[in-house]
Amino acid sequence: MISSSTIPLFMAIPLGGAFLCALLGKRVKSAADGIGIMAVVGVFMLSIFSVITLQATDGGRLTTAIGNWQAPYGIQLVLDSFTSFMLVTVNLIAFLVMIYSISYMTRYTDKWKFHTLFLLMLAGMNGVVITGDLFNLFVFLEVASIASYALVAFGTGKNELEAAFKYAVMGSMGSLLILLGIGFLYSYTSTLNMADMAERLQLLGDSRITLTAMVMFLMGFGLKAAMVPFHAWLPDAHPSAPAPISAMLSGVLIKALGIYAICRLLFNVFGMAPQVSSLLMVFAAVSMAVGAVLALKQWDMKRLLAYSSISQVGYILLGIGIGTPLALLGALFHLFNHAVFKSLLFLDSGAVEYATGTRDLRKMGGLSSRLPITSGSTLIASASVAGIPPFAGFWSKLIIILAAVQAGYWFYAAWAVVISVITLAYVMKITRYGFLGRIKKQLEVIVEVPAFMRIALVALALICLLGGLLLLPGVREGFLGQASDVLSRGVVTLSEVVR
Amino acid sequence: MNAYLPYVMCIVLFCLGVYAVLAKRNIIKILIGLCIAEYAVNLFLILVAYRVGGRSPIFSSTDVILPDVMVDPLPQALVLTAIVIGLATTAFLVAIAMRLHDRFGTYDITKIRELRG
Amino acid sequence: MIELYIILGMMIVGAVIAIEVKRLLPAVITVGSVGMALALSFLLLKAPDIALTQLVVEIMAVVILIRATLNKDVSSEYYDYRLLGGLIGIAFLVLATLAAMSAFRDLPAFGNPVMGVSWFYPLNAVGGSGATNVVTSIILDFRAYDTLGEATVLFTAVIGVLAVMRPRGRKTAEEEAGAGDE
Amino acid sequence: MSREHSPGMSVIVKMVTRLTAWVILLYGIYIVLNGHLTPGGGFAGGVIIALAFVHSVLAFGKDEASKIATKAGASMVEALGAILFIAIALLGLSWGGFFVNFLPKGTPFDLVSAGTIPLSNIAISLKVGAGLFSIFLTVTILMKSEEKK
Repeated sequence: MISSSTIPLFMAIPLGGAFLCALLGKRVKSAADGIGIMAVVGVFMLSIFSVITLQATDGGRLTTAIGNWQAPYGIQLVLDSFTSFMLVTVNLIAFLVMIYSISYMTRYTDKWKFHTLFLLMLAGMNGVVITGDLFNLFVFLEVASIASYALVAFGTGKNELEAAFKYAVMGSMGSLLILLGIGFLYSYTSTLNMADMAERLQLLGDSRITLTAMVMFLMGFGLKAAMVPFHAWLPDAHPSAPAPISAMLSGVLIKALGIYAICRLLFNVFGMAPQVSSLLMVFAAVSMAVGAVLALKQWDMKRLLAYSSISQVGYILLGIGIGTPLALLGALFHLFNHAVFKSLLFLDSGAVEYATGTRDLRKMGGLSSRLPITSGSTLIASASVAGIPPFAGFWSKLIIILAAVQAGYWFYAAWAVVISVITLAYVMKITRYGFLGRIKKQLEVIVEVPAFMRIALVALALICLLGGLLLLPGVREGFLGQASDVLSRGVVTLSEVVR
Repeated sequence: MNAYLPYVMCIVLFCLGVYAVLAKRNIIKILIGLCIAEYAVNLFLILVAYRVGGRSPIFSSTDVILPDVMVDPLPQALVLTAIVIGLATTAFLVAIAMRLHDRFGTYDITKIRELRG
Repeated sequence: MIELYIILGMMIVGAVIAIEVKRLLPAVITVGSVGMALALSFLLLKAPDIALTQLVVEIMAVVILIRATLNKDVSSEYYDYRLLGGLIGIAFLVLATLAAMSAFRDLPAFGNPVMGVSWFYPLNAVGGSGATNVVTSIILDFRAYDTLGEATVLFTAVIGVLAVMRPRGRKTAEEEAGAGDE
Repeated sequence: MSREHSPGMSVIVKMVTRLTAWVILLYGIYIVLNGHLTPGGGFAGGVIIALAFVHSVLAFGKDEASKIATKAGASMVEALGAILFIAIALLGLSWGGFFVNFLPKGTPFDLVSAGTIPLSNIAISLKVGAGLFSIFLTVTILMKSEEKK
């Protein structure tokens, strides 16, 4: 189904969709919706096929050289299991969010601009994930970032603009740090292809340049992933965006731009060094605690969820920091689960806002009687965040904690358990104040959200319920196992990639 | 140390930009800081590419230029991309800044935070 | 290379002035002049393509920035610092300079690039792509995919500016034809 | 509207602009077309072309200038440039891959040489020029609406 020459399509389909949206969307009313759905369905199908194709490919890797200029001279696109795992995650969420936003975005003016920017963001994320070239990664990271800045400000209200400005300034700072890191690495290794760079770095040995570049990448990509010292933009930006975009930002953008890039560089280019992994674990532990504790204090539902994202990203980073195959499996599984349940929760908060006009938990209450589907899916997602068995979130957290114990990091294991208790507390806050109890007088007139939004909510809730099945033997090896293998196998050199 | 002096000056420029972004209250000053930091990064890449006594990476029809005396052309291509990306970011940020002024009537970021409530 | 050092020094001085001057219009014009000095230094560093692009891009950026400062609170008479941010900024400045100074010793010395990969481009520019300008041959042939991304960035910025500049973001209740209460 | 009350700058500026805008435009086109031979190319040339229009908008005022260059026209040209560039990339697929330089290379130093590179340069210059010009127009229009308030 997928051959190596079709790899550029992952980026080209959403990009072409965006151009078409910009051309036709203004003139033909419903064109934007149609083009958006078609483009997203197209890439989603392709990414499913890519997983299947990679099972049958020996070496587990497909590559293509753009313009027939072989790596390291030209740009090389690499599709391996980790890439296709990310592609499935990103495009699954994008597909469901796109369905949701058909109804939701009717509240906003100029829908075609939303669709164009959404598709550009998707093209940027897919472009980051499929590339094998460091500078190309930076370019597509900028595409996705600028689209996301604009989408945060899409409501053009006071809060939106302020949040978008903060996000854009910090994000640009992060991008500049990444570019500076690329400059350092280029000057040292004199190549941009990641596999070639890995090979040359091994020959050159450790040096202060590698360390400096690594620190810059940690700061830059950590900023995109909202790791704790650099998280300040997230609690403003994610709640201010329209709900589908909050779901995309929290669900996949911070992972595709931040965590994916960190993983790829640390494991496959630099090779994980013990100092870096312990640094990463410290950052992760702080992220988990700060996010969870601050989430407890919030009354704004979306803001609470945004802080929760910081905390959950901490879990993923903890798994990556531990670095054993089991921990990586857990981290990637948690990444997938977090993408599903956090986007579901954000979509739910959007549905609540759509129905009631408020995000303040104090003004809600008893919504389960009026919004059965929204509240049902919220309960499922909350249970998954809190790590209640048998929901998917339980299994991934369990794996991370087990891996910490196995690797001898007793402190971090205990820490993760403590934080998951706090997680349970803030999740209870949403369900207790928002959905359970007696309904308020003025909320009795509300009705359930339109059909498109319900479809997306139900589908995501089903994935939350059934996500644990990905761990079954036979399924696990094909999807998660292979993806984490790419990381745990360590540095990938050019000779392996080209063969 | 002299061999690295341009790099050091470049990093000083970058830090000045970062300082302005972190320390200034006026939005336009923050944008200026970003511009300066971006200049520094572009400059760094071009400094990396320079070769003592090198020629520009352009062949001439009247003059024989051997490929091995040219400066490194690859970072120049990267910087070309980076400059345009920087312009796009700056233009977008200016648009947001003007909308902020439209809504809040000031460029002072702390006042904007207070007004936002 | 003394002229390079002079220009770099002038850029640093210009940057300090641009950051510290009280009024916004002079600040923007000064940053423009820093950009022009940057273009000049690119020319000295044998990068005429970049110098040209930097020059015209700088003009564009300054025009847009000046539009943003016209008729606005031009003089920033209030206390123009965020204390915490300022301290972090100074700390960053000192630390980064020190760290960079130690890291630079591992870099190849200024003026001696390694060119591990990029020897390929001058050798193959004329034969491979037919362009005599090696930089153009890289951005439009060897690494054209980057250029597609770059054009996309600009396109994104255009759509983003259009989206941000919409007079109203949300529809009013009437426009929405009675779907909920906004 | 009589000449004295027309928006924009003074008559001297307008007279000079009538000449210089064309010169700048011509220079931009030169830079674009010679991008594969001399310094410059699609980006620099595109920005210069955009600056020629910006120059005339600044001198004549928005209303006068919108007779020749509108936002709708700009977005049209931008889309045209994008589609041309994508088409060049996709046409390469039939010669073996995305972005393959499929046209004959010609003799070096000729204006028509280097295969698809001059075409890509033109596509990019259209895209960059129109894109930047529409950013400029959007930013300017907000200014006008603000002043009215």
